Amino acid sequence: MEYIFSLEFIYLIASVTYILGLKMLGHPETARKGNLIAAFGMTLAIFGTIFLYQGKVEPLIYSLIGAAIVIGTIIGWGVAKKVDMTKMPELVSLFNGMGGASAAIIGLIEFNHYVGDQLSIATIIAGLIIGSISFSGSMIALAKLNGTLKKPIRFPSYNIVNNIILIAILAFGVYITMSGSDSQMYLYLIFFAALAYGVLFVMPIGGADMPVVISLLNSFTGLAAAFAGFLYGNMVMLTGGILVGSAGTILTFAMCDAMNRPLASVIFGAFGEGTAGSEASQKSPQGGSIKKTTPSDAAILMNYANKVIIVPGYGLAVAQAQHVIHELELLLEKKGVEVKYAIHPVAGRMPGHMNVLLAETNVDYDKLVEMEDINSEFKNTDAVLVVGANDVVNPAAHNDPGSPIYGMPILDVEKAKSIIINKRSMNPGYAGIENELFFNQKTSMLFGDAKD
Amino acid sequence: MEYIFSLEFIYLIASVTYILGLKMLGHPETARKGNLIAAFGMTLAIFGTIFLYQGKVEPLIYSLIGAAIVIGTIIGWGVAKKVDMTKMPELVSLFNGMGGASAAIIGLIEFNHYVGDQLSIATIIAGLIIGSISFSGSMIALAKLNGTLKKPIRFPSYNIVNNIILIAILAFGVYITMSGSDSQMYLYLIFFAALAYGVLFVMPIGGADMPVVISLLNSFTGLAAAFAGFLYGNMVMLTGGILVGSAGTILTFAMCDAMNRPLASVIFGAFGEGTAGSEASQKSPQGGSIKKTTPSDAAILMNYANKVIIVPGYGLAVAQAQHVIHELELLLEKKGVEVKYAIHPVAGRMPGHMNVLLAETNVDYDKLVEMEDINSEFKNTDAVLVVGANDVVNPAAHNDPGSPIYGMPILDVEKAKSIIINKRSMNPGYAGIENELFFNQKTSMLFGDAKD
Amino acid sequence: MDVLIEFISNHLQMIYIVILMIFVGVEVIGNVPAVLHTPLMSGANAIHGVVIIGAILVMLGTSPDNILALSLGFVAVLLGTLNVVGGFVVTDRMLEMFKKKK
Amino acid sequence: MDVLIEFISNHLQMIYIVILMIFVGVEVIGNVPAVLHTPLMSGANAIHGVVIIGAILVMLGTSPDNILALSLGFVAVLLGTLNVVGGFVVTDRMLEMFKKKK
Amino acid sequence: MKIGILKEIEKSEKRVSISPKIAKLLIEKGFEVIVEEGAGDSSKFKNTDYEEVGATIEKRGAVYKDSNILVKINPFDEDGLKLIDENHILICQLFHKSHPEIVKEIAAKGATIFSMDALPRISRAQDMDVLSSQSNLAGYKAVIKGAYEMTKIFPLMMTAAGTITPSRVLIYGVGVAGLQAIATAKRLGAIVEATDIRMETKEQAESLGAKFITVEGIGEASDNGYAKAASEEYARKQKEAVNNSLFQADLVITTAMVPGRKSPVLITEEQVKHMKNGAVIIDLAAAQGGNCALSKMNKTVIKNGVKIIGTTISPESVSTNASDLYAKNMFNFINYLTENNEFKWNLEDQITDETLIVKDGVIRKT
Amino acid sequence: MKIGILKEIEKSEKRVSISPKIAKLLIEKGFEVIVEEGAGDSSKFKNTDYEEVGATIEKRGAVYKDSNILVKINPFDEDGLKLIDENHILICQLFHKSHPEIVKEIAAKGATIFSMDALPRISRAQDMDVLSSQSNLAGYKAVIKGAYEMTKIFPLMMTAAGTITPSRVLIYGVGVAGLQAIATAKRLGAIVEATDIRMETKEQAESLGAKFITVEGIGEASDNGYAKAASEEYARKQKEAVNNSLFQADLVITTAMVPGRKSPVLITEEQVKHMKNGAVIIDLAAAQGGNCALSKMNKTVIKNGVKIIGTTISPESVSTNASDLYAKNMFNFINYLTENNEFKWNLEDQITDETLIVKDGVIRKT
Ligand SMILES: NC(=O)c1ccc[n+]([C@@H]2O[C@H](COP(=O)([O-])OP(=O)(O)OC[C@H]3O[C@@H](n4cnc5c(N)ncnc54)[C@H](OP(=O)(O)O)[C@@H]3O)[C@@H](O)[C@H]2O)c1
Ligand SMILES: NC(=O)c1ccc[n+]([C@@H]2O[C@H](COP(=O)([O-])OP(=O)(O)OC[C@H]3O[C@@H](n4cnc5c(N)ncnc54)[C@H](OP(=O)(O)O)[C@@H]3O)[C@@H](O)[C@H]2O)c1
Ligand SMILES: NC(=O)c1ccc[n+]([C@@H]2O[C@H](COP(=O)([O-])OP(=O)(O)OC[C@H]3O[C@@H](n4cnc5c(N)ncnc54)[C@H](O)[C@@H]3O)[C@@H](O)[C@H]2O)c1
Ligand SMILES: NC(=O)c1ccc[n+]([C@@H]2O[C@H](COP(=O)([O-])OP(=O)(O)OC[C@H]3O[C@@H](n4cnc5c(N)ncnc54)[C@H](O)[C@@H]3O)[C@@H](O)[C@H]2O)c1
Repeated sequence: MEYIFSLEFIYLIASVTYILGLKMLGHPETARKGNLIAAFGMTLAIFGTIFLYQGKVEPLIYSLIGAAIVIGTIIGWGVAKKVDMTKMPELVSLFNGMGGASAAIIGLIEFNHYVGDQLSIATIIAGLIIGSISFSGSMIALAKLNGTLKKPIRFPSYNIVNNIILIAILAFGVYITMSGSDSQMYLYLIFFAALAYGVLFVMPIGGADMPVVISLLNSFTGLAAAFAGFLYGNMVMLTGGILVGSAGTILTFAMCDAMNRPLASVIFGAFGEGTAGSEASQKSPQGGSIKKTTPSDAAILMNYANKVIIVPGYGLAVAQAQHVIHELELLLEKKGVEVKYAIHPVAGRMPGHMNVLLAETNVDYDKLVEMEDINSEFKNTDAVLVVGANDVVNPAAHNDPGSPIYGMPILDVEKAKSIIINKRSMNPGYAGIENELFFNQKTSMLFGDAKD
Repeated sequence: MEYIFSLEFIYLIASVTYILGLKMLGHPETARKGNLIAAFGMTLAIFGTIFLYQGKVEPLIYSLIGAAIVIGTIIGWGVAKKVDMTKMPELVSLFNGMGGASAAIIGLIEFNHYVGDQLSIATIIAGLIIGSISFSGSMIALAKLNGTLKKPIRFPSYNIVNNIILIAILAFGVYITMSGSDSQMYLYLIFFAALAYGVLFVMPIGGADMPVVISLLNSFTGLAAAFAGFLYGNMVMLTGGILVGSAGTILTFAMCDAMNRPLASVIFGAFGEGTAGSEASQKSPQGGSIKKTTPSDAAILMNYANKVIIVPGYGLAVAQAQHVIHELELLLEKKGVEVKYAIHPVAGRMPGHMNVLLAETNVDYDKLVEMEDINSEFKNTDAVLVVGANDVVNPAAHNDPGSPIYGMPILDVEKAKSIIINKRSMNPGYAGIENELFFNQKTSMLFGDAKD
Repeated sequence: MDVLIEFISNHLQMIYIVILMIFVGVEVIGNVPAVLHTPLMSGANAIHGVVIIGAILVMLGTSPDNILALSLGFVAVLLGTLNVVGGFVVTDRMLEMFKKKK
Repeated sequence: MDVLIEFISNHLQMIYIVILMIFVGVEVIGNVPAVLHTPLMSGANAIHGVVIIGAILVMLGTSPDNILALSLGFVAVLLGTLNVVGGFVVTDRMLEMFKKKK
Repeated sequence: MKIGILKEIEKSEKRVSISPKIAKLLIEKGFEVIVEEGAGDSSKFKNTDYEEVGATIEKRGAVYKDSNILVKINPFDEDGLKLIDENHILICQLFHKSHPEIVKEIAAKGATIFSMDALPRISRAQDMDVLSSQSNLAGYKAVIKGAYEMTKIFPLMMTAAGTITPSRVLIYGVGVAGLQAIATAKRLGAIVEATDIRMETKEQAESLGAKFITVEGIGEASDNGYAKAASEEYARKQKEAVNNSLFQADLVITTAMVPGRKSPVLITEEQVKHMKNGAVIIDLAAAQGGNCALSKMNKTVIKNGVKIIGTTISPESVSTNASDLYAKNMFNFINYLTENNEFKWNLEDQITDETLIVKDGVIRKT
Repeated sequence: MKIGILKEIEKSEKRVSISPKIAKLLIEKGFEVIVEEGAGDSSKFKNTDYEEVGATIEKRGAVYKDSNILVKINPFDEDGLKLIDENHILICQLFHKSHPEIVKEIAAKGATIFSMDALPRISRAQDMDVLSSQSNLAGYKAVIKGAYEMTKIFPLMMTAAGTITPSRVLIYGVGVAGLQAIATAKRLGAIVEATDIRMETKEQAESLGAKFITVEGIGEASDNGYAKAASEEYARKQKEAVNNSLFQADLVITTAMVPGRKSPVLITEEQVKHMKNGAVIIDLAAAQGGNCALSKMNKTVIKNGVKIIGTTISPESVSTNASDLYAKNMFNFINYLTENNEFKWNLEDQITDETLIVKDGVIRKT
């Protein structure tokens, strides 16, 4: 009696830590702590389960479990620590797959224990299917991310085929449940079918869209876990699973409109590779493709930079965004960011155009730096914000003897760690979110190198 | 069987509507719809309970219930519709009391049905106590709001006494539960004790703080409802109650720091009447007392205004807030608000001081209106924002022959529907929330008439 | 102690629900602009009118000859209704100020 | 149909929990800045590693002679651990970029 | 009553005391307005403009003869004084402290005179305050004049042909004129510094974006807005504090005045020696002796590369606006003193009392 | 090689082609610099300033004799031409299209000359573009001059003495000069309107806060930044479109030029008649005949109350900055043409080709 209660109690705590953890993950300041909290809860739950298990257990089994956990920990930890930043998304995808697999396996094992009990069987099957899909899907995603799989394979009426398969699987699942059959064969059949579907599902999607896919699969795995939880009437699994399921879904959508494309077009690969938006905090340059980003995003990027250089151009004048930029500057400085303006001698349409603009907002004269002096600074600059400038940061002046501006000295923004280019503003004055309001106004940005 | 399920199902829906409703209430745009949704859910739950009740019921009872509901509806609706805006808080307080009472009564009735079952008794007693407190408390609050009860009664070591009583009540409650006694006497004793406590609890608190108190009692009632729900294992009551309980508590704190004072100081009346902050959207002028308000608040107020006049003064120059104000102006106009600047001839420290400032931000010249022309416009202006101006809006120039500025023409801002005065800014640049960021920077406002 | 333990393990799910509900409550309020405080309070106030259901249940449960219970119940239902109806209507009126301009 | 009805009324509280959990999930994500998407995803990913508990339960449940189940279970636990540990560690690393500057 | 508007005779003076716009207002209030021929010419008001609003144009003598109230900007001159008599009420900037002889003359004639410059600096008098309205414009024009005379431009410009560093402007005396000068120079993109004896002006200067040079040990109180004379010791400290900026300055504008006194010398010849070649000094206090030792009224002195231009706080060159404002002040003033076109002679009233220098031949203020 | 810096002899000219700062750079690059006595005086550069950086001061004759490269701003004059010979490489703004006779003379002498004004308007040439650098300053000064001459102030002012309405400024020709004029007038708080024949200037003008007056049916293409001559019909349309603004304007600045042509007449005497009494016109195109029919170079014409001031695009009065920029342009130019102090004579290069008017007595451009 005693320990049950305490186990349940531990689960309770665990579930709460998940919620808190996830919540805190939503805010830059608390994100890290949030992660730890959730991790703590998890550990608690795991050990609780092992040591407060009622009923006799062979030491062998204990040792097995122990072994599995130890090995898993070592590998997981090691990999996670070693792999370098740009590979992060691959990892996430990998681990997600593991989770899915684990869920699927549970299904495989438990199946024949519950034959007859429709409800449980249904649960098991569901968990199995989803788990498998998310497993195989993640693996493909992984392959695509690290480039093993390059071009999206897609043949006519691909989607139709896919959907048919999916329906088949589901139908089959229902059949198994209803029939109450105990055939292992069926079980493995559906298992493999699900795996196959996972592959087919991800195959046609462009590499740039993978993050979205992963996030989607992620919430799948969540569901799988929830089903397992339901099976055992195990609260922590249930809650945890559902939580990830719902949060994951929302997240998926959030990601989609961060790269403003509808989920559908992602899944059914409506866009081709080229223009495919790519997920924000992923720095690895996508060959030639353009990264869109959101204001709040760019904002955070700048908030956490140590040094930001603003490159104003004619567009700033056209948009009359000088005040806005100035406020942004003040904001960043409050946050302890060093801000400078790089003034190109011919930025704008008349000599000293930028000076006139910025003087209007009382930008401190010392912050305006001439091209010669600032060019050396770019390399130790975290973020460059190019606002409505173009020629003056156009590398063509260096590289392309053909170009009309060839030979014109330019600002070497490429040297900076990251670059944000702000082009033609939508309707300025439109109120955005959070402290990025004004910044946001004129901002629909292109991530990557200057060029339009 | 059938109908149970459907009743449960109805409850489920109801609970969801409450959550949604409350959520939507949190956003100006959706607030109204949210309210309706919740109301709908409530209706559903009520009729569900009546018509899907299993087991035989005398028509008499049905008719009684019907009668009660009809009467209640008529009265409630009528009162709510008739009473004028400024009396709203009173009403809320009243209705809250009703809820509390209802909860208490349930307790009174059910008591002897459950004698012996400790858990239920405990629940009943708890519900009874809380319900009663929130009932009597609300009544006092009501009396204080409509001024029947003027000055806060407070005698030495009042709080100590209060707390002692509270503890006594609780102890007694525990005793009843444990003893398993069925004495009606005890029951009523504790009932009245609770009532008394409610009175004592609210008595010493300043009228200006009532809204906070009501919000607190409100969450109490929520709890009471939850207990009742627990008693009947009735989900909708449980969820609804808890929801209100938690939401109400948060709200209470929110209110407290909207008038930036700690809850404690409100309850233990640390402040006297005079300086007592008063709740935001309540317009009735508190004799001589000052209303603080928050940026987001003022923002909304202006967003929903049709016409806003900005009165700049020397403080604007000192704070160099002209850009900020200009952005605010643009923002409001995007929202379809008509914005004008009222320029007093001697605002600032030199002739044309304000013109210099505002020209710097390219404020449209047509928006700058001279005193003579604008004074007539104030009366049909929804909100006036006075930024760092003082003398030029100081009625003393009209009323007080003693004052040095007597005889100087001023801007008659008093005529406007609501006035926001912005005085000395804290550290500009600190990032606030939502689209009020910049506005917020320089804003800690005093609500009410100009004077410092 | 055992009582408590027993209680908890018996009503485990209830407890989950309560806790989650609290979360939801907190989350939902998040940071509301102060102008909305009163309407919100009043809305919540209306919601806790659910007690009326309790009151109704009581009446439905009581035998028609138990006058005291009946009359008390009657009052309870009446008050509850007041709370609910009044609450919602008042809230609605407060919110009129937020009607969007064309 | 009845099955469904029965199911619902039997697991009523579970259903509440599920629904509430969904709410919480949605609320909690609210509007997160895009930079946090990846860490968040990865965090969530780690959390759904709870399946490991299922895996553990399986193993605890199986008799030591059921080799297949055991080995499968073993793998399951292993993978689960990977998911959990790896997930949290990766997330943490991602979040290093958010270390506040002095 | 008949109001006579006289033409200013000083050659540098381009203003007129009443503009057509205001003449109209006066006529609407029931006054008759008589304008001396060509009074408005140099303010770009044609005689016809006056006639259009219902005023009559007369020769000078006639104006004196026919009107009860005579309005002017500058003190009355010899020939003018000859023509006045005990029925005349005169209104102008008399600076009676500096012109006792004129006061005597007027008294001798038994006439009455209000002096606008004697107006108390109180809030309700602001709309009659000619000093404010005029020195405000003077501040603006001083900067324009400076920019015109300089061989450099004000703003910072980073161009393909190199960077032009912004000009440095230094302003002595942050009164109305000083503040407007700061604002204008700032608008044109200069780096502006300012100093004043009255500490309260620090915040004011900064509110317009100027750097204020604080003279440590600064402690001269101000009485009702005006500065007291500065102590020896303060003057010394001030020079030390300012020199650094002075020697870098491209344009210096001095507005430091102490009413009814010779204005303080803030820039010595010695200091000028150390100033930049090509620098310009605009001395608005020249009329009262000047803030720069070298400045001569209405003259441009060039001393080792530094141009020193002596002028006054009265913005003669922006005559159109200046006249408008002065006229408005006059209108408000007359309005305030009269009730349906008759003077109230309410001597208890501070404004009446302080501005009324001579009443019916009796000298009230010296 | 020896670079000789000549003093400009035109009386109104206050600039010098090389400032001490640049002289220093040239010397560092290994050139010898010889400066004519007093060349820098009116730009506020003393002879000693040049000597300090290592240049030598010489009498005019000596400068001609000793140096291989002769640098000037304005075209060479008679006496100057006498002193040159086939070894001389001359650099100045020759405006060869307008001065064929000078070109012939130089050719006759067998000398070589680069003309700065012939520089192609391409991005990489911007740092040698004297037209841009100079007309930019001219635009600024034109506004200052205008403000100085006007009897009104620029900004809107709401004061106790009534409201001063902002001045209205109208700008013809939104080139470099025009844009800078817009910027400056705007800074001072005026209401600015502008018009130009090249449509692309609309956005540019608006980006500086001016209202652009579009001449409907406007369609004159521009070739490489310069405007083509306008058609009769355009001229008519333009007047209609602009008149309304013109007759309200307090200050008009015209910068409309078509290279190598008489500049278009944009304001007729008839139009001037309808302008405000007291309005001011600054005609920067006066040198090429002027955009206003009445304007005379270096003269101020007053026609029924309107002041018409004829001047040029060369900002002589802000000589210090102007010289600095011109000098920087020269430096970049010489730098570009030479390799370790020897000319490359790379005639394929567009810049060399277009600026090299006469080479060793051979006339390459007319
Ligand atoms: N300084 C001088 O004296 C002078 C004189 C004449 C010519 N130029 C030439 O002008 C150029 C100056 O280079 P630059 O980089 O400053 O300007 P730019 O090369 O002309 O680029 C301006 C960019 O701003 C963007 N933009 C326009 N309106 C915008 C708005 N409202 N919001 C956001 N972006 C906007 C445009 O892209 P979208 O349309 O996609 O937004 C455009 O690409 C140089 O080529 C220089 O040679 C200079
Ligand atoms: N226009 C002229 O020519 C002229 C010349 C001389 C004198 N005056 C006089 O100046 C006065 C002008 O009236 P006014 O209302 O414009 O100014 P004011 O009466 O001096 O009031 C300015 C207000 O701004 C507030 N303030 C100061 N710094 C601030 C900041 N950083 N942020 C926010 N608020 C700030 C101050 O209150 P806190 O300190 O509490 O913030 C102060 O009450 C009149 O009395 C006029 O007679 C005018
Ligand atoms: N409140 C009102 O009604 C009202 C109306 C108009 C003016 N005023 C105030 O009166 C004040 C004086 O106005 P003003 O422009 O006529 O002053 P002013 O013309 O008499 O003097 C100009 C400035 O010179 C300064 N000064 C004098 N001696 C100095 C010295 N030795 N060194 C440095 N500075 C010195 C004075 O402090 C003053 O600021 C201003 O601050 C103005 O705001 C108030
Ligand atoms: N990209 C470069 O490298 C570069 C460098 C310098 C200048 N530019 C451009 O070259 C252009 C011309 O420069 P500029 O100032 O020397 O021009 P300009 O001095 O030759 O002419 C001044 C202006 O007058 C206008 N104009 C001519 N005839 C007119 C008429 N009939 N009516 C109205 N307006 C008329 C022209 O369009 C021009 O804008 C400018 O736009 C400038 O930005 C480009």
